[in-house]
This record gives sequence, C-alpha cells and structure tokens, in this order.
Amino acid sequence: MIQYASIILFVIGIYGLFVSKNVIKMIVSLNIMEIGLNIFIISIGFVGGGAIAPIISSTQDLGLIFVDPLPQALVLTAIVIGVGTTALALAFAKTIYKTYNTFELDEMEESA
Amino acid sequence: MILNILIGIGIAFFGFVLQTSIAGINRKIVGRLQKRHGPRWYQEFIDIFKLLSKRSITHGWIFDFGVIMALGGIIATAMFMPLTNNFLAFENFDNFFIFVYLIAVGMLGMAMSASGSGNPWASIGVMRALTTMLAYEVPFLIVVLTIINLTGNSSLTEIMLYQQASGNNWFLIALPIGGLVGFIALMGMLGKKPFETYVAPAEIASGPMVEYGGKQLGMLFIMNEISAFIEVSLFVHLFLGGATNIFEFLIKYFVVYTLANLISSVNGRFKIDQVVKFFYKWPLIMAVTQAVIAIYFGWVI
Amino acid sequence: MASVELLILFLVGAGVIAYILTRFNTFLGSIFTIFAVMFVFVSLAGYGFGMNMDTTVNILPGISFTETYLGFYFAIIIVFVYLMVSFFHPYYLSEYKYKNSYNLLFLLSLAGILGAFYTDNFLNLFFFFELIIWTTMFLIPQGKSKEAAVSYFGFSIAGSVAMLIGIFITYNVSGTFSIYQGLAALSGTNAIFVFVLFIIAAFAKLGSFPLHIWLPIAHGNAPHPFSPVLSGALVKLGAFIGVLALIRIAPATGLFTAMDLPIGQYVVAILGSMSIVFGTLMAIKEDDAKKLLAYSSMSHGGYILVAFSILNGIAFAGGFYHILAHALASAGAFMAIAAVARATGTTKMKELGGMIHKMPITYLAYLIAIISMAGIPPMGGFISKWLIFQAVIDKGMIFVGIAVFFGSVGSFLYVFRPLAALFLGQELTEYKKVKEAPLLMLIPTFILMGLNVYTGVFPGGILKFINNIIVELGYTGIEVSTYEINGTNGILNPALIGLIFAVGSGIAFLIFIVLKKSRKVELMDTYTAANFVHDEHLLHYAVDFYAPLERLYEKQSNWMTKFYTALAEKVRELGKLGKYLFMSKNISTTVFWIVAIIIFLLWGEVL
Amino acid sequence: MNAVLLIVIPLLAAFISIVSKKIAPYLLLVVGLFNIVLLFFLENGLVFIGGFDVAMNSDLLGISLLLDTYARMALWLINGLILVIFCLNFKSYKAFSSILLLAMAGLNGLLLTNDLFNFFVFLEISGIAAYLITSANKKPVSTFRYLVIGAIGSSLFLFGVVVLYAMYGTLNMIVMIQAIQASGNYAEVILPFTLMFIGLGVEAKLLPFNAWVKGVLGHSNTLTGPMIAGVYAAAMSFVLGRFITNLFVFEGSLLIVVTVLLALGILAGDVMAFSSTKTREILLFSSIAQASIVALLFVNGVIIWAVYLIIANALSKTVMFLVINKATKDVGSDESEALRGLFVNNKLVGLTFTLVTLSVMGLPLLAGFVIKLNFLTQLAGIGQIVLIAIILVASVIEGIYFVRLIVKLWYPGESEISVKYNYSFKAVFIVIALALLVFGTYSTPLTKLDNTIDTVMEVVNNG
Repeated sequence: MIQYASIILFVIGIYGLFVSKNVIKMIVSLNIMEIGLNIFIISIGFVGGGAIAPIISSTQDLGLIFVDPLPQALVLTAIVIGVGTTALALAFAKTIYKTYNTFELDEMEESA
Repeated sequence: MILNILIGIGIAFFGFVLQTSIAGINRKIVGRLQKRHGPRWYQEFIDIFKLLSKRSITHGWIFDFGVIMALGGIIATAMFMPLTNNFLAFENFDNFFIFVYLIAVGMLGMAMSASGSGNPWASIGVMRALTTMLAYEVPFLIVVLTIINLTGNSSLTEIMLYQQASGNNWFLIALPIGGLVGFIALMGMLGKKPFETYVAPAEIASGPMVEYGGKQLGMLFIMNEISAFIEVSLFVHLFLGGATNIFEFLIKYFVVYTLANLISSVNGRFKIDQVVKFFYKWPLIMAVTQAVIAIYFGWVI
Repeated sequence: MASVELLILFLVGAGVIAYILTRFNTFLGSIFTIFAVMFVFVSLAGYGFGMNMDTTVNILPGISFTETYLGFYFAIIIVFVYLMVSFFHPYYLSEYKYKNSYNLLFLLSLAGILGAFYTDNFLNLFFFFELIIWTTMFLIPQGKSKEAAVSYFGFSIAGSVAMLIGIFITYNVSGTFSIYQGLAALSGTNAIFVFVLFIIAAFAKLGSFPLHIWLPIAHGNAPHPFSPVLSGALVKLGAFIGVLALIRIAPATGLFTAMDLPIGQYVVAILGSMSIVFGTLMAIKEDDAKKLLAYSSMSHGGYILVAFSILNGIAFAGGFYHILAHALASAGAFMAIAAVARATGTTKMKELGGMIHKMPITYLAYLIAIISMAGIPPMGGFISKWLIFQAVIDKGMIFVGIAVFFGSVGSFLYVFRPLAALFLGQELTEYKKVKEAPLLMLIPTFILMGLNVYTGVFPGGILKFINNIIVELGYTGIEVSTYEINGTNGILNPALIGLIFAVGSGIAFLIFIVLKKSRKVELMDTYTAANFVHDEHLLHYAVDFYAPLERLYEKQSNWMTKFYTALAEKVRELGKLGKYLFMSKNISTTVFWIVAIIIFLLWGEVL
Repeated sequence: MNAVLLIVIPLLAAFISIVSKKIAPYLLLVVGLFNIVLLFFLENGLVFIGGFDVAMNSDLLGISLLLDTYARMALWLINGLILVIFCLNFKSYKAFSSILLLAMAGLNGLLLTNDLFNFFVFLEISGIAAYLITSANKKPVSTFRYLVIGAIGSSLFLFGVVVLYAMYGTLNMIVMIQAIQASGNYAEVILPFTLMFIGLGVEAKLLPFNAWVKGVLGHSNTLTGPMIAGVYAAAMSFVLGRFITNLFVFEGSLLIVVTVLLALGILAGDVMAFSSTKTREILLFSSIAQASIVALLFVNGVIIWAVYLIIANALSKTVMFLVINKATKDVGSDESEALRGLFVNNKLVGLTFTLVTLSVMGLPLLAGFVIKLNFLTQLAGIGQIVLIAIILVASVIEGIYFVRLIVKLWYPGESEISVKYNYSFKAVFIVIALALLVFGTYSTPLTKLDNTIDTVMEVVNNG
C-alpha cells in the first residue's frame, strides 16, 4: 500500500515539473519527486510480521526479525544526494534572480 | 583507288552540271508560273562563271579557309553518292550517315567563314541556318531510322535494291506518312521558300552570303548546287526506289526538284521560331507514328 | 614490371614533394608535377597495354589489385587527360589562394583514380572513390565560386553513399567484397536494388539527368586548369560504375518485348536520352563558355549511358569509343577556353570576340575539338556516334532515337556558339594586345589535335583493344579490319572518308588558287546597309546567340535547380521542426517525452 | 596498487583543493598524471572494497569494481582529455580545478564500478560536477535547465535500480545478470530497463532527452565545450555501452522503440545541424547524431568499433569545440558568416580542423573512414541494411553541412578577422590530427583488439 502512495508522490513531483514555469516551484517539485522515490526505496525493504528497525542494541539482539537493512542504507545516501542537488539548484536560482530579478522562466529574455 | 576517286569527282561534277541545269530550267518554269518567260536555261552557269572571274575582297584567312572547307566537304560528300543501283564510286561505302554528317562539315565551313567575316548579318544568318537544320533533321532521321530498321542495312544501294526487289514497293508508297515527312524535310534542307529564313534577302541581307563576292560567292553557289544535288538524290534513293538506269534517275530527280520548287514559289516565309515549332509539331508526330506503325506493328504497305 | 601499388605510393610521395616545391616556387612545383604524371603515364602505357602490370601488394594494408582491360582502358584515358592538363599548371597556379596544396591534391586524386580502376575489392573501390571526391572537392573552391564545392560534394557523396549501400547489400547476399564474384552472385530483387543504387551513383558522378545540377556549377566555376580534368576525366568514374551496373549486374527484369531489352536497361536508356536532350537545350542557352561545355559533358554522358544500356557488342564498342573521344574532345575544348580565359580573364561570351586573330592555334585546337564533339566525320566523335546510331536503329528504339539524333544535331549548335561568339566575329579593342598561349601550353593542344584526328581516321587499333574489353565483359566484339568497321547494318571506312575529304578540299583549294587573288579588307569595313558604325562591339553578334530558339523553352529551363533548392529548403524546415519539437526552452517537453515513452512501452506489457 | 585509488585520490585532492585555492591547479595536474601512470600498473579483474573480499565465492556482497581493457581505454581517454583540456585553459579557468577533480573522481567511478547503486552515486557526483562546469558559461537558466533534467534522469535511474533490486535482491551487476539470465522472464524486466535507459539517455544526449544540450553547448567556452562534448559525452557513451551490451536485454517492443529512437536521433541530429547557421549549434547537433550512432552500434552488438568511434569522436569534438570557441571569444559571435575566413591567417589550425572534420565525416585517409567502414561491414554482417541506409543518408547530410562550414571558414568574406591561437592549442591540435591521419592510413593496429575487451560477460559465465 505504501508503495502506491510513494508512486503517487513521484507522479505529483513529475506533474509539478511538467506544469510549473517558476524556478522555485520546480525545485520544490523536484524534492517531492525525490521524497516519493526514497519512500519507495524504504517500502521495498519492508518485511512483514512485526520486524523492527535494523538497529542492534546492546540489550537483546538475538532472534529478532529485522527489516532488510540495505535499502535503508541506500536511502541515506539518496537523501544526502537530494540535499546536494537542491542546494546547488537554489544557488543557481539565486544567480538567476540576481541577473533577471524574476523567477518566471518565460519572462527571462535569455536566448535558448 | 585512283580510278574510284576519279569516278567520284566525275559524279560530283555531273551532279553540279545536272543540278545547275535543272535549276535553270526551273527558273523558266517558275517564270512561266509568274506569266513571264524566265531567263535562258543556262543562266545559272553564266552567273557562277561570271562570279568566279571577278576580283573580290577577303576578311582574313579564316574567311577564305572556311569557303574552301565548305566546298571541299560538299564535293567529298557528292563523291560518295550512288547514281544508279550499280554505278557508284566506292563499293558499299555509301553509308547514309556519311551524307548527313559530311554535309555538316560543309555547313560548318560556311558558318565559320560567315561569322569570320565580322558582319552581324552573317552571324544571324548562320544562327538561323543551324536552327533550321536542328528543326528538319530530327523528323527526317526518325523516318530514315524506320527505313534502315526495315531494310536492315544503312547503305543507299542496299536500300535501293530492297525497294526494287519484287513484292515490296517504293518507301514513298510503303511508308506514306514517312515519305511526306521526308519531302517536307527536303524542303527544309534545300532552303525552299517556307523554310528560307536563313537566306532571307529582305530581312538579313541574304544572311551568310552578305560579305561574299567574286570567287568566294561563286564557290558558295557551286556548293549550294552540289548540296541540292545530294539532298534531292538522297530523297530519290530513299523514297523513290533509286534508279536502275541513269535516265530513270534523271526523270525522278527532275520531278522531285521541280515539285519542291513549285511549292516553294507559292509559299511565304516562316519566322525562324515558327520553323522550329512547325517541324517539332506535325512532321515529328507523323514521323513517330510512321515509325511505331512500321517497326512495332509491322504494317508496311 | 611496373607495380600498381608502387605507382600509387610514388604519386602520394610526389604529391608531398610537389607541395614543398610549390611552396618554394610555383613554377618549379608545377614542372615537377608534369614529370610525375608523365612518369606514371609512361609506365602505365608501357606495361599496361600488354596487360602485365604487377598487381601484388606488400605495403598497403588490406588492398588488393587485379588487372582488367576495362580498368586499364579507363585508367590510361584519365591519366592521359591528367598529363595534358598538368602542362597548364605553371601558368595558372600563381593566382590561386592555396596554390601549394593544388599540386598535392591533384596528384593525390590521380593516385585515387589509379587505385579505383585497378582494385577488385568493393571496399577499396569505395575508399579510392571517397579519396578522389574529397581531394577534388578542395580543388574546386580555388576557382571563382565557393558554393560550387558544396554542391559538387553533396551530389558526389550522395552517389558514393548509394554505391556503398549497394555494396553492403551484395556483401550481405554474397558474403564477399570481391567485385566480380559479388555482382555475379546477385539475383532477383537484390539485383534490382543494387542495380538501382549503382545507377544512382553512376548518374551522380556522370551528371546525368536527375542529378545534373552540380555539373555546370562545378565545371563552370572550377579553376581553369581543373575543369578539363573534371569533365574529361572525373566524369568517366560515373561511366565506370555505369558499366558495372548495366553490364555486370544487368538484372533480369521483365523483358521489353518490342526491343528485347530488360526494362531496367530501357529506363536507364530513357533517362540517358533525357539528359542528352536537357544537356543540349541548356547548353544552347548558356552564355559562359565553360558552363556550356559542362552541359555538353552532361549530354555526352547521356550518350554513354544510352550506349551501355543497349546490351550488344556494337553499342558497347560505341560507348567505350565515345568515352575516349569525349575525353579528348572536351579536354581539348576546355583547355582552349582556359587559354583564352588566361589571356583575357573572362569566359563570358558577352565580353569576348575575335580571339582568332591573336590566338590562331588555340582557335584551331578548339575547332578540331568541337568537330569531334559534334560527331562530324574526320574526327573521333563521328565513329562512336555512328556505332551508337547503328545500335539504336538496330534495336528500333524510337524515342531514344529522337533524343540521340536531337543531341547530335543540337551539339552542332552549341559547340558553334563559342566558336562564333568567342573566336570569330569582330576583334574587340581591349583584346588587341593579347598574345598567343605560351609554348608549354601549346604542346598539349597539338597532341590533343593530333589524337582527335587520329582517333577519327584510324580507329582500327583502338577498336581492337575495345574488343578485348567487350569479350572480357562477356559479349561478342565487332569485326574491325585495319581500315573498315562493319556495324550491324553498314560498313564504314573512316580513312577513306578522311582521304576523300582531303581530295575535295584539294579541289576547292585548286579552284581558289587558280582564280584572281582577292583584296584584303579589315573587319570593320562590312556591309552595314548605309549606316555608319564605328564601334566594333556593336558589330559583334555574341549576346543571346540563339535568341529565337531560347525563347521557346525560356520558362521551363530551371525546373531542376528550383527542385533542388526547394529540397534543401525542406530539409532546413525539417531541422527547425526538430528543434521546435525536441529542443524547446522549457523543461516540460523533455518531461513530456519521458512520460510518453514510458507509457507507450508499458501499455502493452504491464498496464 | 588497487583500482580504487583512481577514485579516491582525485576525491581527496578535490577536498584538499577546496581548503587551499592556490595549489588546486597544480594538484589537478599531479593527480591527472598520477592516474594515467597508475593505469599502466593495474591489472584487469574484480576489485573488492569494504572488506568483503572473502565473499569472492559466496554471493558477492559489498561494492566491487571491475577493471578490464574496455574500462582501461575509457579511463585513459577521460583522464588524458581532462588533463589536456585543463592545461589549455590553465590561465583562464584556474578556479575550476577543484570541480574538475570532482568530475575526474565521478567519471572514474562511473567507468569502474560494478555495483548499480554505487553507479547511481557516481552518476550524481559527475552530474553535479557537470552542472558546476557549465556554470562557467554565465548562462544560469540553461545550467538550471540542465540540472533539473539531469536530476530527473538520475532519479529515474535510481527508480529502475531499486525495482531491479526488489526483483532480484542484489545490487552487484554480475549477480544481477546471472539472476536475469536464470529467470529469463522478459515481461517484468521492461520497466526497470526503460527507466535506466532514459536515465542514461539524458546524460548521453540521446534524442528526446537532450533539450539541455542546445542551451549548454550553444553558449559554451573553451572549457565547457570540450568538457561536455568531449569528456562527458565519451564517458556516458562508454557507460551506456557497458549497460546495453551486458545488462539490458532488448527484445520485442523495447528493442523496436529503442532502435526507432536512436535512428530518429541520428537523422534529426543531422537535419537540425543542417538547418542551423551558428557554428557551435552545428557541432552540438552533429555530436548528438554521433552519440545516437554509438548507442545504435552498441544495441546491435558492434562493441570494438563503437569504442573506437567514441574515442575518435571525443578527440575530434574536443579539437573542433576548442577551435570554434576560441574563435567565438575573439570574434564575439559564432555565426558561420561572422567567422568567414577564420583560417586565412592561421593555416595550421585550419589544416588540423579540416582533417578532424574529414575524420568525423568519415572520409578516406583518416581514422573516421576506417571506423565507419568497419562498423558498417559488421552491421551488414548481421543484415541491418535499413540501419546502414539511415546512417549513410545522415552522413550525406552531415557531409554537406560540414563542407559548407569548412568552405566558409577557409575563404574570407569582406571583413578580415584576426584570431590568435597560442602554441599549446596548436600542439594539441597537431597531435590529435596526426593520430587520426596515422590510424587512418595505417589501420592494422585497430584490428588487433576485438569484442572481448568487455569481460563482464566472461566474469558472469565463469564466476
């Protein structure tokens, strides 16, 4: 079920990109898309029957059912990368605003 | 070989004499047509020899070289011409294409010397002569293509023998439309009235001949006569079954030339592009239909 | 035992040396080029006629040669034209922008030609073709126009690409790249595909009807010493491919009953005859002498195509002989025009007149060349035209006949136009001080004059060699004795015709000499119907020489150029559409395409 | 001496260079040279990082790198080109050395890694480096557009990787291939492969996904032009080749769609180049067409000649972009009319540019011809006559617009323009032009290698 929710989030992100002409809106929809993707990755690793987060604590670590740890690790890196790209995008957004003082892509008179 | 050459020169000379005299007779006939007596029958000879005896001007070496080349080419063509089906200078070398193309050497010589004379009338006259040649040549060659395709041989004597052989008759009758096209083309070749634009005396001061006088003009007259002889005898051999003896040849020759002359004397003169349009409309269509009928359907009367 | 491979390497080396020499001094470099080409010609002629060229290959990787009469025949003609033209280099190269690369590219293209005609492997044939194309492409813009190179390159590349696709189809069918096994293994629809593709290549190189736009542009604007090579030699490459396609493949398409000729061959014959007619019509209209000669090469290319599409020995003999006669004639004519252009700086007939007075030898060279080009007896052109006429008449092809006859008579018209407008007529004041071409340039003109006459009067030797080619191609040759050629429906004795013409001219000369000598009068003193004309420009009839004839087909004359410019425009519009579709500024188009592809793919499978 | 140094050293240098700006350019030179030298000593084979080497025989846990001749050639080309491009732009773009180090690390990682997720990470790293490089164009909007499309592409790629992981439970490429071959169920594999193909297609400039190319390369300068068109294009084509030949299983409708896309890419690329008058646009559209040809070759299994084509294209595009961008900077506009007669007073540059363009067009005596002829023969071998026809028609159009460009550049218009190329530029041009000429005429060394340079399949079959 959670997988469908994440795919819907992903599609909303894509729709946002498809429609918006505003730089900031694009960055936001990009993030929505990435979040949808990350949730999807997490949902891949889910194991039924009461599995718990894959954290081995000092008290009781034997005989427990853990959720698949690999996607969790992947998501960590994916989120970090998402942050990196968004930071870069915002930096570019700042320079765009400085040069054209507008965020509307089609108002800028720059050539193709 | 020397004997053949002498016979050839004899034929050329005979052709010249024959044509000049018949031209003289025709001038009397046309005169009669116009209710006057017309000059003596040997008037043409007198004009030519008068011109040859006069002293005239020249416009440089090309002017003279052209005239010599023209007369030489025409004489060479006439030497190949067979008179009857067994009397000709060079055995089985009388190929049809030699005549068509050696005449071209003559034309080229005259054209060169005319435009070499520096007179714009002459160049315009040469231009008109070439355009008329372009006009009448193609339909004529199509009809000849049919004839050669039927007889299977392009030498004139073979064509003559094919027509005289029992069972098939002259091409004028066997290929009626072809014969008509041949005659119209003959009118074009001879430069008779409807297609006389290239020597039109009124418009371009008699075209290529404008700068000539004296011996050059005389030589060109001789050239004109011999080329008329070649063209008419070509028509006789191709369409009227040639001749078994010399008298038959003379009669046919006279009939054809006089007929052409009579038609010419009652006609006006085409403009040069009318000539081209005319030849590429009716004669070409007739020639092609005749060819299609004769070659593809094989209906030869 | 001259080896083909060594000749090619020698040429490449000579090219580099020529580059260095011309950098140092153009005259020296050009002289070196002349000797280089002469060496190649001599060694080729020495060993080639006896068919004992050494075709082993030890240095060049992946290249194999074989010796055929066909290849040798083409090679010897083209090398000869190269040799004749190289005599012109010393006088022309000084005013070109990139002159030192001129000799290099000239020799490189010659190496390509040698290779192309001696190889038996398709890929090598393509390699040498492309080499010739791009080396000659860089030579053309040294002349007047730059666009000439682009259209020349465009059509040549289109032709060689069509050939390459044909090669790969044969490779796919026969599994080998060897020319002779490959073509033999073709059959059915494959044979037709390859035949069509090779014909496109032949048409592109020959400049025949549908693909002829580049011919006048390239030949007209090429540098003066290069256009004889372009029209005399390079056009023959197209004929070579034409021979491969028309004779070697000769696909068994349905038979044309009336003329028992395969339909493929008949279509090529029709296209060939259309290029004869259009070439002649366009040439009659043309004012620039070099463009006029370019159109004449187009119509002669048409003759060659017609000859090779009629599948019998006579037609092939006519075709091969015509290749030789046309090469000599058009090379001679172009060189005469080049000599005039060097002396006066222009080839436009409007601005020229009366060149005969100052350049008589060039005039004679041009006269003999055009007599052969128009196919008039004493010269070579007549023999090949006679043979082709024999074949056309024998097969009873009426419409091709019309075109062939129209072409031969029309050629008489358009060759005469430069003669009258350029050489004869009034002598214009500005060219009074023009000098005759220098001696070095006259040597090739004399050689070509002699050859034109020789090929016209004694064709026996050459026709015997051509018989070897025809037999090699698998057809019966024509019977040729020392003096007589007997075609299917007639015997021709060219020596006799020459002799009789001489006798006739002798008689006419006799008449001329015997009579009174006429008084020399200078040109301005002519009959002008009583109005006084002082300027000879007015008396020189050169502009719009065939005005009444040109008016008849004025409007339809540039259909093809309009068609190709429209084609180029269409491709440009397609490009703009592509940019609009895929390269638009906003991101939504890319997103749209991504989503579209995913949906399209998943439609059938998962959804 | 293990392959991971190729990634770690540049990464380390990138961080150091951020700390001290002065030594950054020299650091880049040293690291570049080190990489090239190191490549000589590394031997082929799988390399494990992260302490799981004991798992060689078990199910290959942990991140592994694969080095084979395929990757070695790619790395040589990439590192060499980055070094050369940076040396040429040493004075003007000194500040970009840290970004170039990052790009070097990312690209080396891309070519070496054998792990799919690890591949996504390196894709992002090199992507970010690319966005930063294009920022040198001073055109923030087109850079931003490149960033957004690049981000979409890589997230689609990640989506595909995760779906594959969900199906086959592993991220290691070799185990994945074995699993796919075992399952043999074609239907379920379509979705991930399309997503990954689109993800890679964006970076490899394949047709529908490359809207960003026009903006980025249209305004490129002597650094961004060669980097994006030369280095990044080559790297992405290598990676695409590796995926297409080994991982992707193209059959049925996917194969048709991909082939149609690529064929359309070739024709549209050349037609768009034909219709553009700006020189840089002509070059970028022709590189789009070349990229599609390379992808098409990989789809049809012609590996070795596709690799040579990538190398030849990378070298030629670097030279062409350097020449044109330098001229545009001096002249001010890149309209082909404005650049008329560029080579009149710098003949040497003109000669090398012409030779390189002839090689891209595939004319004899140059490497381009040998490569084109061979890959067409291989295509003919597998009966792809239609593809050959499309490639050749496109090469006709390409020939025409390149000749039009060359003729314009060689022959001056009315205005005389003066463009100065310093010696380092000329040296690089001569070396590349000579290499193309030598390999064009004497082509036996090219035929020594063959398709086995990509050993992934070998490792898959025998462990």
